[in-house]
Amino acid sequence: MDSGSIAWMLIASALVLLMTPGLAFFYGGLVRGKNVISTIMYSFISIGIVSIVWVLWGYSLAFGGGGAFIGTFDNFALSGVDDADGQMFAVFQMMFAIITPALITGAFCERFNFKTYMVFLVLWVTLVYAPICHWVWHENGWLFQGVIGTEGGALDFAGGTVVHINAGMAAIAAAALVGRRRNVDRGIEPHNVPYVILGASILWFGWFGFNAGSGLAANGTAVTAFLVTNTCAAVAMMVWVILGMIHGGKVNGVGAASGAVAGLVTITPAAGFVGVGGALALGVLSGVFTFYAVQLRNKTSLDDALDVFAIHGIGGIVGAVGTGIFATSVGLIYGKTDAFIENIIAVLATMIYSLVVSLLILKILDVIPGLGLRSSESDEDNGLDISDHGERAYVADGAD
Amino acid sequence: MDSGSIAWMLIASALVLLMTPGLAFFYGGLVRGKNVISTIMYSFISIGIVSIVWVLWGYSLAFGGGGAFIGTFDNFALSGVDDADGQMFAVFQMMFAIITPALITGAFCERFNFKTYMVFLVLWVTLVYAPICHWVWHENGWLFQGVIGTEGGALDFAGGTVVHINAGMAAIAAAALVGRRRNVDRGIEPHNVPYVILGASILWFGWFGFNAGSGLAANGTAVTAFLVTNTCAAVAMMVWVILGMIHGGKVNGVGAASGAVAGLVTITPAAGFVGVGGALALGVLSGVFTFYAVQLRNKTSLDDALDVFAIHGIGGIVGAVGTGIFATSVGLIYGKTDAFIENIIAVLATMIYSLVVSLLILKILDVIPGLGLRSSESDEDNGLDISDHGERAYVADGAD
Amino acid sequence: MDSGSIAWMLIASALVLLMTPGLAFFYGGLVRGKNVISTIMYSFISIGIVSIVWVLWGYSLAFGGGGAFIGTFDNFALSGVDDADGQMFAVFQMMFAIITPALITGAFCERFNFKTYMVFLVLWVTLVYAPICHWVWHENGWLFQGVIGTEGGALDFAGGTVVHINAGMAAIAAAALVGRRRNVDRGIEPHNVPYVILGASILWFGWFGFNAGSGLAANGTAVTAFLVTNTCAAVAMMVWVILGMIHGGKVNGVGAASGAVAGLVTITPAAGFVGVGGALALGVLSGVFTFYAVQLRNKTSLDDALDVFAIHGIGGIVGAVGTGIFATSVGLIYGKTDAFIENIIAVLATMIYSLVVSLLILKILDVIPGLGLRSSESDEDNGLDISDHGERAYVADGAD
Amino acid sequence: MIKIEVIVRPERVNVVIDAMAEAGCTGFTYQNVTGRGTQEGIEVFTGRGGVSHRVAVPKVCITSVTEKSKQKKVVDSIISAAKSGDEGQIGDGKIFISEISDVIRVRTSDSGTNAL
Amino acid sequence: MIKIEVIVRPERVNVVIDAMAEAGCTGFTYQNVTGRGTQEGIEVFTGRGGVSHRVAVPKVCITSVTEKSKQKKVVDSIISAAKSGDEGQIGDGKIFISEISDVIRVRTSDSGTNAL
Amino acid sequence: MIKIEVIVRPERVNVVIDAMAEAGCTGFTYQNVTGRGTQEGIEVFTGRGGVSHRVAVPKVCITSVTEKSKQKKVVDSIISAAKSGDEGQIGDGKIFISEISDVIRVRTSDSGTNAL
Ligand SMILES: Nc1ncnc2c1ncn2[C@@H]1O[C@H](COP(=O)(O)OP(=O)(O)O)[C@@H](O)[C@H]1O
Ligand SMILES: Nc1ncnc2c1ncn2[C@@H]1O[C@H](COP(=O)(O)OP(=O)(O)O)[C@@H](O)[C@H]1O
Ligand SMILES: Nc1ncnc2c1ncn2[C@@H]1O[C@H](COP(=O)(O)OP(=O)(O)O)[C@@H](O)[C@H]1O
Repeated sequence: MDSGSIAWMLIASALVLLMTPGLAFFYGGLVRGKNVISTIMYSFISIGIVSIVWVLWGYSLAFGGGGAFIGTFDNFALSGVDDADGQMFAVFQMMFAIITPALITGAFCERFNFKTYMVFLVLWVTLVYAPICHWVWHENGWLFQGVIGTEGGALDFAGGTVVHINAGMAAIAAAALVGRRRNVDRGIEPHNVPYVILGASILWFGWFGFNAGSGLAANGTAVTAFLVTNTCAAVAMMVWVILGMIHGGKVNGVGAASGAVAGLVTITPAAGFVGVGGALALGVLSGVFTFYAVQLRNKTSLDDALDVFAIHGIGGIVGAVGTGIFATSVGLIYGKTDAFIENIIAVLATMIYSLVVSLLILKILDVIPGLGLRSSESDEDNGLDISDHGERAYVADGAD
Repeated sequence: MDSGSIAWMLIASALVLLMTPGLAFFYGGLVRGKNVISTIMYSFISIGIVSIVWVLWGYSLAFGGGGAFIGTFDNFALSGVDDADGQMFAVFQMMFAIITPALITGAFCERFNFKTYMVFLVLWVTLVYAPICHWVWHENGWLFQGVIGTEGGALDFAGGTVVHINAGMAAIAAAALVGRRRNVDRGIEPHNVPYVILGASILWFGWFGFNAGSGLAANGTAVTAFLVTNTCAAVAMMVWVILGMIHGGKVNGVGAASGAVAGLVTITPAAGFVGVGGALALGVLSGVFTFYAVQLRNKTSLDDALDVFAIHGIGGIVGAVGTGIFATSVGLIYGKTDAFIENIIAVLATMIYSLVVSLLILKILDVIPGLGLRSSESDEDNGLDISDHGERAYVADGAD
Repeated sequence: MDSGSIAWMLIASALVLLMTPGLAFFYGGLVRGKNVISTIMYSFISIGIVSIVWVLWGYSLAFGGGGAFIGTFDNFALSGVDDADGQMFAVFQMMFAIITPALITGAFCERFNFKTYMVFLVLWVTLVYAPICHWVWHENGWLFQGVIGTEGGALDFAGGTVVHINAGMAAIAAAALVGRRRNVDRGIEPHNVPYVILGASILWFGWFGFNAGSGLAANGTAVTAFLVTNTCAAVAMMVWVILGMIHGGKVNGVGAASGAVAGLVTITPAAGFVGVGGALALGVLSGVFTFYAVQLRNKTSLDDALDVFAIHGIGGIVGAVGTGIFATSVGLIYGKTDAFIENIIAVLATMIYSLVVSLLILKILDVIPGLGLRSSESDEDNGLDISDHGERAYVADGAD
Repeated sequence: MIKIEVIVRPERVNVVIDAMAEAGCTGFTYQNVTGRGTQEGIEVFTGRGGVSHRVAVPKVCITSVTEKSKQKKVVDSIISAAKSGDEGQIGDGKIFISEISDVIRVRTSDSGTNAL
Repeated sequence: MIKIEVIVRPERVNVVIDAMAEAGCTGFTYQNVTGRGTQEGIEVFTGRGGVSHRVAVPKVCITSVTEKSKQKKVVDSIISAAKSGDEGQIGDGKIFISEISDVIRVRTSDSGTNAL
Repeated sequence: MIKIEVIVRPERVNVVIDAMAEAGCTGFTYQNVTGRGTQEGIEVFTGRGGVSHRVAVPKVCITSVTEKSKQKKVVDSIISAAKSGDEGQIGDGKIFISEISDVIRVRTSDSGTNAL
């Protein structure tokens, strides 16, 4: 890597790290005030725990050689990862491993036991994230290699499958097993809309590192990835705004922020492969699919509290399939089918593996004495901030 | 562009994008709590709408060839803008087009109809921003070419005329036409000072991309621009602090933040052209002029709610004229007059065009059935958050 | 510097600037709501004042030639600092000079007279920061040269002594002289935990610029510094979380954030000199030492309100001594003793000089008529936001 | 002396206070509350296009202690200031009157009507 | 008519309001307050592993004005909704009853029990 | 039993509560309010060097229900704790006394003075 690319990858890595606190505020603003510390901490603690897991064995399992399905322990504690290129790649990828499980927490917030969650983080990154990352992004991975053709495998520029679909499926598993929130039927309003927009803005800002950094160089691909990222996010945001106006007559701030995030999710796998036209198309598709996915989910009994599946799962699927359609030269619209099929296989493989193994991990954690998924009723009523963290988010009783 | 410059322009673009949410919080903290979502959304939605307008035709009208006054539609949807340099420039410039109309919203917040505003965004970027941008920054533009001499035209390094004076004049137009807020005479306190300082800090941070990125390269000019940007902002901030202490006896946090923003505005046109000495001088001038401009405006009946004209208009004029005075080698203090005169012409041209066309656009929007500039009395009393966005910013009634 | 390194140093400088508002929110969230503007302003005003001091004479005293103890006035107003490398270095170092005195304010917040503080900033940067900076980082500085050997002096990659130990000792001086807060024994809860985590996150993000920028180039050292910075912070954070669970049974959000900051402090002097193993070891040591330092301080009568000495002083000492132990090739564990001894000398010299001169400055300010360290009782009871700044942080009485 | 407690829509606070001052009230204390009358609650957006039913809504409670003789005048002026349109609307508010046995001004130790 | 003021734990607000509605109350106003009874306060974390003693804790005060005849029924239903477990716990709350001399509905100018 | 409602400057809350406890009050509930007495309001900075007139200012309302017999002692101790200097200042606050017909402790169902 030349110094320009190192400069870009350093800052891109910092940007992706910042996305996790951004997510913390995006999610934190959407919950009730008595659970805001808890919701923020689900994300924040991931920086602590997953950084350690990744440095010790996560990177090695994902990228430390190995076969079609999993890496090795050869790079335990990053031993052997000594040059600038290798360390830079390990650092950049670490930031992805940090945010992915944090995304899941939107499904189970306001009622998930924090201690159990900390154990879940270790297991999930090890058993779900690292393998799928290896499949898709390591040169030996079976999805990277491809299943049907000889021209290489699935196209996932910055993590449509590895990050978003993966998190979206784990979200379904978690929401289903932890059960609905008490009182959710009374209707829960976001307690701090400025935080939601602050979080979405930090996510948008950081996403430039996420997508434009995924080419690992400061070059034309990075510039295009930057441009299409912004374009798709803007379009999906406006689709949400327009659909929100049609259905509710008002320009919902939370809706605009959600649409932007959905657009960012969708362009993620496509960012290095499509142009402005593809970004516009994906933005429209992303907005429509994710908006109605949220409306549909509202009709089910699944309490995926912050609609992780609708936004990240559906948004990611639209992006991954859309990449197979719009990818310059190799997409469906260019008359090629290989990439399209490979991407569908990758989507399905990720969905199944993530759902099944996430369910397994959660089931086991649920029965381990002293852990268990669900907070007690009184802890939930009191709010997890007091119950699990011993803190009140906002103290305003004016005394002293 | 080499990889170092691409790296810098990627992050500079991201920084300038982040300024818009920064502005959202700067403005959002200054208004009453019942209008904070509305005020934040005026800025946030600009990212969605202007990104699309810019990609589709805005860039093309500003930079797609053309004559002295306006570009073409040749680069519609950025067709023909394919290489890294071209796309990078289009992206960087997009971020400027996003924040400029957002600046205006400080003038009319707390009472401007949100739907009308969305239409205004499209029209204003197309009919006001793109032309002035073309005049000043496109090589064929009449102000870029210069009016009086042969040595080139107005000097506007990063947008003193295009961005700040332009927004400041549109602010006057909007504040005048929309009218004074109900109850403004009771005195309105900023509802959240930490947000004001958070916003100002993000603006300062992002402004390094704005100014030091405007040379389009990671080189000595960028470094100097960075240095003088910080210096001028610091000086203007302290001038506001000192004047505030003289007039009120206290160190007003909102005043310090406002002074910093004023200094950042003033150095914008000058950033690539002056040294530390010029930055110190401009900082003092900026602080004094903008501070007293706010005091004077308070005495008028114009309800430019967050003093967009005083800060951005006057601050920009001081900067643009000051560039003609202090610019290394070509400024008045070096005995040259061309740049000084060209800059004064550019200031006047921008002021007149922006004021007239903004007034026209707003007048037309005011009479279109279903639109109209002003929220209804009850919407304004209820707060625009509920009325236009159906949301409450802060929910703290402790239930559930 | 090539363009890649310029790109990196531009953004690294911007990142370090952003740390000061980050600190403002970290500290601001920890105090009571009636002092949040005051606490934020202690940091924010440092950007204004120290930028000016640094540009005028601070840089020159620290880096403008000179002998073993202090620079000169040769580079007054940065005259003679004209090339990109020189200006870049002056800018990057400026950001360090801004944040260091802001760190101290955690010790005396909620009761320190703001006007006195503004004078303190000027004096302290001139008389304490610039000299120590010269000793450690200027090639003529006595600690840079080394005391005992011939192989060069103390190793302080990014400011363990210059920034953190220095601020930590001044914090003791200030807390001791200003005295305990009224009512502190009733127990003071942080008024806004989300701000604490927002601040800590911004600090973490900015610290990548702080540490990975301190090699002044986009190269392998920067990458390693980035990696070990993140690793050490993550480990120290988890040590605090675990110790907090052992002592209190809950995962304290403020504790996690504090642990992260402690880890970032500790890795600062070591960042360019250690590998992943060293970072893991330093993270554990940092977490344990700083956590128990806070507990011990709680048992004393010293009201170092936000534990600046425990976090920055002790964290910095662990880092500086630890650098002597773990530094690749030259540390104690490689059988060398020179670096270890030089670092201990540097730690002691910094501690003594900072404590003594800070005490002197504060003592003098305390007796100057019209200044004085301590706010009046009624100002303190009313809250410094109203008393010193004439503002309320949050206005929510719903009127108008 | 009587205590008049009025629950009104937040956007009416200033108008109602002005009207009460006009009618002779000399002091006021108000605070944000959440309330629910016979009205059935309102529909609110829950962020993402969904609609939810909120039973209680934000209100402001204004308290003023005044002489019993002013009761009718004050109540009438409150009604005209707080009522939405001629017909009034659900959610316009309630006025509660109760007896106060004593009032003391801290500054002067005055009590009874002298302290109002 | 009487005014019933209930101080309860914040997490019980909805349950208590539902119980009161069941027992015949037609309107409610509630707000966040901070309180301290004979309980000695609670221990809270002060951020960094330290423990501090907090004498007052967050509560919610629910106010409902209703007919005097409903007093017993309403009080009983509040007690069963607000009490923690069978034994009750310190901090469960208090109920204060006072007389209200008049109630006026702003919308209709109805007064007395018609306005409830 | 009586209800004592005291409006004080926010910075005096703890001192006043301590004084009331000393004088025999056993429980307290307080909340942030905004108020306006005969004082004419205060001048506040509106952010950017401008000065504006604020008619109402932040206060805290402390409520304590106690035996009627303690009224005088409690009121006296409140006055001495809440008054600024010897002369007192505008804005020092007001005390309102009213009758309470019953008090019930949720935990034990005790009522009357036993519940205080
Ligand atoms: N019986 C009551 N007790 C306490 N508060 C009440 C009562 N009735 C109404 N309120 C308060 O007054 C507010 C306005 O009542 P409103 O909906 O206008 O009553 P109505 O529907 O009877 O006209 C409610 O939100 C509530 O805060
Ligand atoms: N005498 C009183 N006056 C005012 N409020 C009171 C009084 N006693 C209790 N409270 C309020 O009721 C709340 C709950 O009281 P609680 O601790 O349950 O009382 P107890 O310990 O007597 O059972 C307190 O936090 C306080 O807000
Ligand atoms: N008549 C009243 N009714 C309700 N609240 C009052 C009344 N008079 C005063 N207050 C409250 O008491 C607070 C302090 O009053 P203050 O200004 O000290 O009264 P004064 O000027 O008569 O001494 C006011 O801010 C207001 O909240």
